[in-house]
Amino acid sequence: METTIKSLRKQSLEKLYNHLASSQKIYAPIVTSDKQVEFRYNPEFRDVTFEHIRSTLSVKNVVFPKIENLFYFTNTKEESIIKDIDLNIIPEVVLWGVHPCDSAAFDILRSIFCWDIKDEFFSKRLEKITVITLSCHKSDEFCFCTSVNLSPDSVKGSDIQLSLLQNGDYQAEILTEKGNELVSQVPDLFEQPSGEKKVIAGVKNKFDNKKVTSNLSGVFEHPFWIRNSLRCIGCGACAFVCPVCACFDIQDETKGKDGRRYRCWDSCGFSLFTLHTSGHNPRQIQSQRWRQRIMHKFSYMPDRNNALGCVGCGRCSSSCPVDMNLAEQLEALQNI
Amino acid sequence: MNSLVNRAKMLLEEKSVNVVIGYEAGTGGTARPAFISESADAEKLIYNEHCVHNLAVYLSKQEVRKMGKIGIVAALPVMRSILMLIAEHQVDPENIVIMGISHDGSLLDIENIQVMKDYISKSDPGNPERYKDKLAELNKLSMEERFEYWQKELSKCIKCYACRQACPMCYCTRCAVEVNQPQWISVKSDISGNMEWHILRAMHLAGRCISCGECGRACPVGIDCHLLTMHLSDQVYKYFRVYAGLSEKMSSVLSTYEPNDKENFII
Amino acid sequence: MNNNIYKPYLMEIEHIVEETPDVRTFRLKFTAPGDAEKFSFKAGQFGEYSVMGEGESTFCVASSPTRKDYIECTFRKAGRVTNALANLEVGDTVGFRGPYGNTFPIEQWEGKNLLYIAGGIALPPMRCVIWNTIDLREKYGDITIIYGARSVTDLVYKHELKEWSERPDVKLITTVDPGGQTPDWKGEIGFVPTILEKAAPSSENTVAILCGPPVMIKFTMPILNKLGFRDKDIYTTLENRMKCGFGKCGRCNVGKIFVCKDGPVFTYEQIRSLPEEY
Amino acid sequence: MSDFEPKVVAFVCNWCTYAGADLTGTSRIKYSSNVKIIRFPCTGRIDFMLLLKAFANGADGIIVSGCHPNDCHYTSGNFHAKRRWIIFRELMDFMGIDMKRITFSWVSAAEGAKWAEVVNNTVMRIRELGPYKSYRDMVNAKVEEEVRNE
Repeated sequence: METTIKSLRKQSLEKLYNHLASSQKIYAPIVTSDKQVEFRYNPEFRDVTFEHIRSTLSVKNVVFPKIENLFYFTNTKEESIIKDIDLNIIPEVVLWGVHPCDSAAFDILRSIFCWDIKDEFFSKRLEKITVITLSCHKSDEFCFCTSVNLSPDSVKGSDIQLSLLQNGDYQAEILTEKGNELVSQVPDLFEQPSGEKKVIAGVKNKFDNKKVTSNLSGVFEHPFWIRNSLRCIGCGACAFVCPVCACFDIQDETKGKDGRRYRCWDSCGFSLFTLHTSGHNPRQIQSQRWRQRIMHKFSYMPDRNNALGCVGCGRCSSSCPVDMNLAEQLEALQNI
Repeated sequence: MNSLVNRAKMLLEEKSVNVVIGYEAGTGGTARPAFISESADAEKLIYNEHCVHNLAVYLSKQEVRKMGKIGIVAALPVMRSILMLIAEHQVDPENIVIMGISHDGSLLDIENIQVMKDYISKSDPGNPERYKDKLAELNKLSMEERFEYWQKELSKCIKCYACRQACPMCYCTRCAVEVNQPQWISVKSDISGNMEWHILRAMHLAGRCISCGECGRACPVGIDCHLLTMHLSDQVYKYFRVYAGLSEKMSSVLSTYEPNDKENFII
Repeated sequence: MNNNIYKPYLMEIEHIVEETPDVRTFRLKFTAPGDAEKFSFKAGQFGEYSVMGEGESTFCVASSPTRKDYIECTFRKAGRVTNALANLEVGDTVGFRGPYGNTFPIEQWEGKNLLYIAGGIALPPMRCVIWNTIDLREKYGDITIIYGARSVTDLVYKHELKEWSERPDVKLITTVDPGGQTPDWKGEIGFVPTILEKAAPSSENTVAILCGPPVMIKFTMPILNKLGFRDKDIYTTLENRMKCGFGKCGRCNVGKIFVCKDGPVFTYEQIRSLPEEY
Repeated sequence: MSDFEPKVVAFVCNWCTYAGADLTGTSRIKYSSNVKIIRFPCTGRIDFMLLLKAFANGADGIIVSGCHPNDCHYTSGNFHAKRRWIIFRELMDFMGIDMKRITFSWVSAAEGAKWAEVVNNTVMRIRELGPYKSYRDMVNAKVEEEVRNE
C-alpha cells in the first residue's frame, strides 16, 4: 500500500496515545529516576518521553522475550504428557516512540527466526504488534545507523512514522495496513500535511559496511582480533541490549512432577555458549568470541540471511563497561 | 601526567614488563582500559576522573597471564584488589610492576608490596563516601519496603553477568551459575532467578569485596548491585573487624573462623 | 494447534544394550499413533534427545533408515542429560526432536568401494550408514571397516562386530590401543592409523568415511592422502555444542556454516576450507 | 489464620541435633508434626541457597540446628556455619527477607527436650506470622511478556 502523509497537532498526540492506551497494551519509553530510558506498558502520557536518543534495552523483548515457555510437561512413572501453550492469548501491543533503528530490527529478527523453518512463537508475537515509530531529531557519538543502510527517518518495520516538524507539530506517515486501520479509529486527529520541514538529526557515516563485509572474509587469523579485544571482559551486555541479537538457550525447569521447557537469551560472549561436554571449547579465549560477534553480524548474516545483523543503534557501545565501541572497530576493519 | 607515560615507556624499553595495563581516552571523553605493549604507544596512557575501571580484573585472564611480566596502573581500589588477588594466590607479586597513582593523579613510587600496603593503610578502608547515604537510606526502610525495592531493582536484571565479569574477585574458571549438575541457580532472568544470582554473588564476595563499585557501574540496566557487596563489607567489619584488601597474607573471612565470633541469634 | 518446532516426539525405550560401563544404546519406539509413519530420516542425520526436566542432548540416529518403526541411539554418560538418560529403564519416556542436519550421500557412492574408519565412541554415527549400505549390499563394491578403541571393553556394538566379521562380503578389522587387549583378544593391536597403514586398502574407486577423536583424525588423514584418497572422497561428521538443531540458536557455527544445517556430514575438502574454529 | 498449618523445614546436623530429635522421640516428648527434618553431615554443609530453595518451594519457616561449639564431629563445621549465618542473616535482612522465620539453634544429642521446645516455639511463631506468601509470589512472578498455561 502506498504511504499517505498526514500531520498531527502536538496536543492531539495525547488524545491518540490515550485512545490507544485505553483499548490495548501500549509499550512506551519513560525516563526512570536514575536517568535511564526504559520502555513500560501503558505509562501515563505525561511520563512518555519524546526526547530520548535511545532506551537502555531494545524493544526486541516484545517479540523475543527474556523467557519464552516452549511447552509444559508432567512426568509420572507411567508416562510423560506434553501440554502446548495456546499462543492466541498473546496480547496485541502497540509500540510507541520506537526509533527507526529499532523498528528496522524486526525484519532482521524475522530473517533469523523464520529462516528455513518458521518459529511460531516469534511470528505470532510479530503479528500482534503495531509499530508507531518516532524519527530521530537527536543523535550522539554512539549512533551509526547511516553506516548500516539506515537513516534517522527510515521507515523500515514501521506502521506509522511520526516526525517532529519545525513548528512543534508532528508529521505522520501512514505506511501499512495496520497503520491505516489504526488511523481509521481516530480519523479526526490526523489532518492534511502542513508542508512544514521535518527536524531530523544528522548522523555521520562512520564506515562502508560493504567494504567491511568484504574485508571480513580474509581476516579470520588477523592479530586485529586479539589486539582489539583484550579489554573485553566477556559479559553479555552487548548481546542482550542489542535489538538484533537473537541467540538463545533452551533450559528445563521442574517443580515436583510438573515442569516446563523454556527459551531464554544467550550470548556468544560467554565461554559456556560453545563449551563441549568433553571440556573442549572451539572458542577458548575472548578474542575468538569477539570475532564471532562481528563476523556473524557483518559477514555470516549478509551471506546467509542477506541482511546486515546490525541497525546502528549504538546500544552495545554505550552499554559496554569497557567502551568496546563497535563503530570504531568496524572503521578500523574497513581500512585493515 | 607525562611521568606515567615516561615510566611506562621506560618499563617497556627495559623489557622489565611485556605489557602495561592502563587507561586510554575512550568514546565521548570517557576513558577505557588499554593494553600497551609497544613503548611508542605509551603516549596513549592517561589518568583522569573517568579512569574508574578496576584493571586488576585482567590479571586473572588466561590470555593476559601468558603475556609474562605485567605493569599495571593502580589507583587505590586496584591496589587493594591486587593485594586480595595475591592473598588468594591468583597473582604472583614477582610478576607485576605496580604503577601507583594517587588521588590527584600523580605517579607514586611503589617498589614493593610493603610500600603499597603502607600507602593503602593511610586511607579509609570503609565504603567510599558517595555510596554511604544510599546504604543508610536503604537501611532505614522497613523489611517489606526493602523486599519491594530489591524485587523492583532485580526484575530489571537480564543476567548479562557484567557485574561478575567486571569484578577482579570473580575469577572462577567455572562460576556456580555455569554448573548444571544440579542447576543450582536458575538460568532464567525472572525475579526469582535474579534474586538467587545476586544473593549468591554477594555471599561469595563477603569478606573479599574491596568496595570499588565496579559491579554497579558495569550494570547496563543500572541496578545498584554494588550496594549488596558494600553492605556486607560493612557487616564483615562490624562482626569480624576485617576489611578486604589490606594485606597480602589475609585469609578469606568465610572459610576461616574465630572460636569467639559474637552472635546474638543462635538459641 | 500451530506446529511447535521445539516439541519432541515422545518415544518409549523398547530395549537397552549396555555397550560399555558408560556407553549405552537405546532402541526407541514412537508412542503417539501416526508418528512412526510420519517419521523418516536418512543416514547421518542427528536429533535432540531429551529427558523431561533435565534438558536436551545432541547425538546421531545410530540405526539405519532401512529398519522401520524404531530408531536407536548410542550415548556416553558424560553430562547432565546423558546421566539422566543412563538412569532410565525399559518403558521410560525419552523425547526426540529431529531428524536434523544433512546426510551421507550414499546414492553417489553406488558402485564404489567403501572404507569405514571409526575410533572409540565415533562408531555410532557410522553404524547407521554401515548398516544402510550393508542392507543395500549389492549396490556397493567391497566394504572394509576399520574400528579401533582404547581397550576391549571400550568396543561398542560387540555383537554386531561379530556379525560383520562373519559376513563374507564385509572385511572387518578391529583393533585396540596397545595395552588395551585381553589375553583372548584375536583382533589387531595398535592405533587406528598404524592398522590402516598395514591394511593399506586401495583408494581406487573408493570412498573413505572417517570419524573419531581429533587426535586420531590428525594422524589418519596423512595416511589416507598417502594411500591416494583425495580430500573430496573422505567424509566425516563434525560435532559442536547445539541447542535448537535447526539454525536459529546461533551456537554451532564454524565460520559461516552451521554444523546443524550444513552438516554434520562434510567432505574433507569442505573441512579444510573451514576456519580453525571446531 | 486458624486453619493455616505452617510448613517448617529443619536442616539438622546428623551427629547432634538429629540424635537429639531421636532422643525426643524415644523419650515420648510431644512436638508439633509440622516440621520436616532434613539430615546433613554437619551444619557446615548447610548451603545458604538451600534455605532460599526451601522458601521458594513452600516452606513458611526454617530451623537450622547443629552441634554446640566445640562439640562438632568435624571440629570446625559449626564455627564456619556460625560465620556464614551471621553474614547471611545480614544480607537477607538487607534484601528484606524475613529472618524471623528462621530459627538457628544448637541442640546436642542429649537435649531431647530442647529440640521439642525449639520446634514448638518455631511453629507457634510461624503460625502467627502466617504463610510466607510474599516470597512465593516473588518466585511465581512472571516476566511481563511471558506466556504461561494458567
